[in-house]
Amino acid sequence: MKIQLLFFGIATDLVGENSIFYELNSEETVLALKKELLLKYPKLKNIDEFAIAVNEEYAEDDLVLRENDVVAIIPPVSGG
Amino acid sequence: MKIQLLFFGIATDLVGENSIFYELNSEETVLALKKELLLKYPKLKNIDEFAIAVNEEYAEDDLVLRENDVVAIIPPVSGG
Amino acid sequence: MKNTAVLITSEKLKVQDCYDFVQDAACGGIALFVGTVRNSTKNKEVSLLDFSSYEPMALKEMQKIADLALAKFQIHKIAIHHAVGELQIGDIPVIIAVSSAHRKAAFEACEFAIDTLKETVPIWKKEHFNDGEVWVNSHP
Amino acid sequence: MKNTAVLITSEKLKVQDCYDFVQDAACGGIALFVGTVRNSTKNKEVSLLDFSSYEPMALKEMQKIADLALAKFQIHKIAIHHAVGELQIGDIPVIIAVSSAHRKAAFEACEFAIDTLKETVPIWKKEHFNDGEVWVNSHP
Repeated sequence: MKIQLLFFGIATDLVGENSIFYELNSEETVLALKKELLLKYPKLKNIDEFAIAVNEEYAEDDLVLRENDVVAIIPPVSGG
Repeated sequence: MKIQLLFFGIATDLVGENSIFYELNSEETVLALKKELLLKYPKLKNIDEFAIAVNEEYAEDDLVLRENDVVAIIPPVSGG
Repeated sequence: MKNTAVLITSEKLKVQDCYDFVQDAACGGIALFVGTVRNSTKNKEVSLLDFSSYEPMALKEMQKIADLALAKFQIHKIAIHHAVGELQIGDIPVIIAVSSAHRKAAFEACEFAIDTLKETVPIWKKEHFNDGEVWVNSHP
Repeated sequence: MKNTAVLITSEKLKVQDCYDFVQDAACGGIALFVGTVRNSTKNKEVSLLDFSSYEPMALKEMQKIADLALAKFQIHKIAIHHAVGELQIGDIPVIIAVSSAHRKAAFEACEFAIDTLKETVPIWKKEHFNDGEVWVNSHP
């Protein structure tokens, strides 16, 4: 199943992408995806930590991803 | 000895004056003056309370007044 | 460089004037408080307010507040402007603006300044209603 | 009547716009916080800042803050404006304005809104120096 991944802030620079489509083997949790991403893009370890938003809402680690979800990698925010 | 009395806010309305020269028999304290004023202008009792400023500074009750002091009757302030 | 501005005026107060005074390349934030004339008080409709002051003493007391705010809080600059004369609903009797490197100090100083102004500065407000008028705070 | 305004824009933010939105005949006070770009951070000279956002989500998070402020505090209206793109020293990345009948609630809501915005709203700031650039908060 396919999801869309969005990268912001420092994550864009580290991964070199703004937005990609990404294939998951099965329905999996946010936590599982985070681990996959750190393997696929080891430079993400250079960020202090990052959150995940699914369809424009912050997601807990145990949320299960669905086909066509829009999943954003949210480095520490620094607005204001 | 002579002092100047200034009235502000509701005190102006109650006394009917903005500014008068006032004769003291001798050097006296702010507290003594307050008592005198309440006798001379009984309507001042209609104010919740009032402070006294001498030469543009708030004065304690035990301050002794001097010739030519400018003494202001300060009803409760309500700026802002 | 002067880092306090106190003003009593019968002209309309301008938020931008206070902002421009406190703004500074070294500051990261500006907190402002703008008082505005409400259309009612204790459920009674207000038609206008009339502010009067003991101006030289009021300016001294406002300057004390500004100086004390600079001493107490880590702030850059502070402006305290107060209007006198007749004000209509929505008009601005008072503006406090404070700049600082970090926002917490600006908020604290701004709130300290308006709280203290309302306690110590010799300015008086008469509220006008359709059926009369009253000096605020003055009655038992 | 709409009592919240949230905005993300690449135009210059205007304090007056936020003031005008929250001003109301029933309110006695307006608290504002205006963020400004400082000329230095950790003793290093800043040349400019570049703000980017995940705009649809950032607007949702800003709306949540506005709604929560209305629920938590006795306020009338709240405006939260944030700029994106390149900002120079002295430019305004963020403005929060809150009106209320009584000032305490306006101060509390204003401080709550800026504190929460800095924690939750997906906006990122890159600081540019003469010798490089850094994403703020992002490094261990």
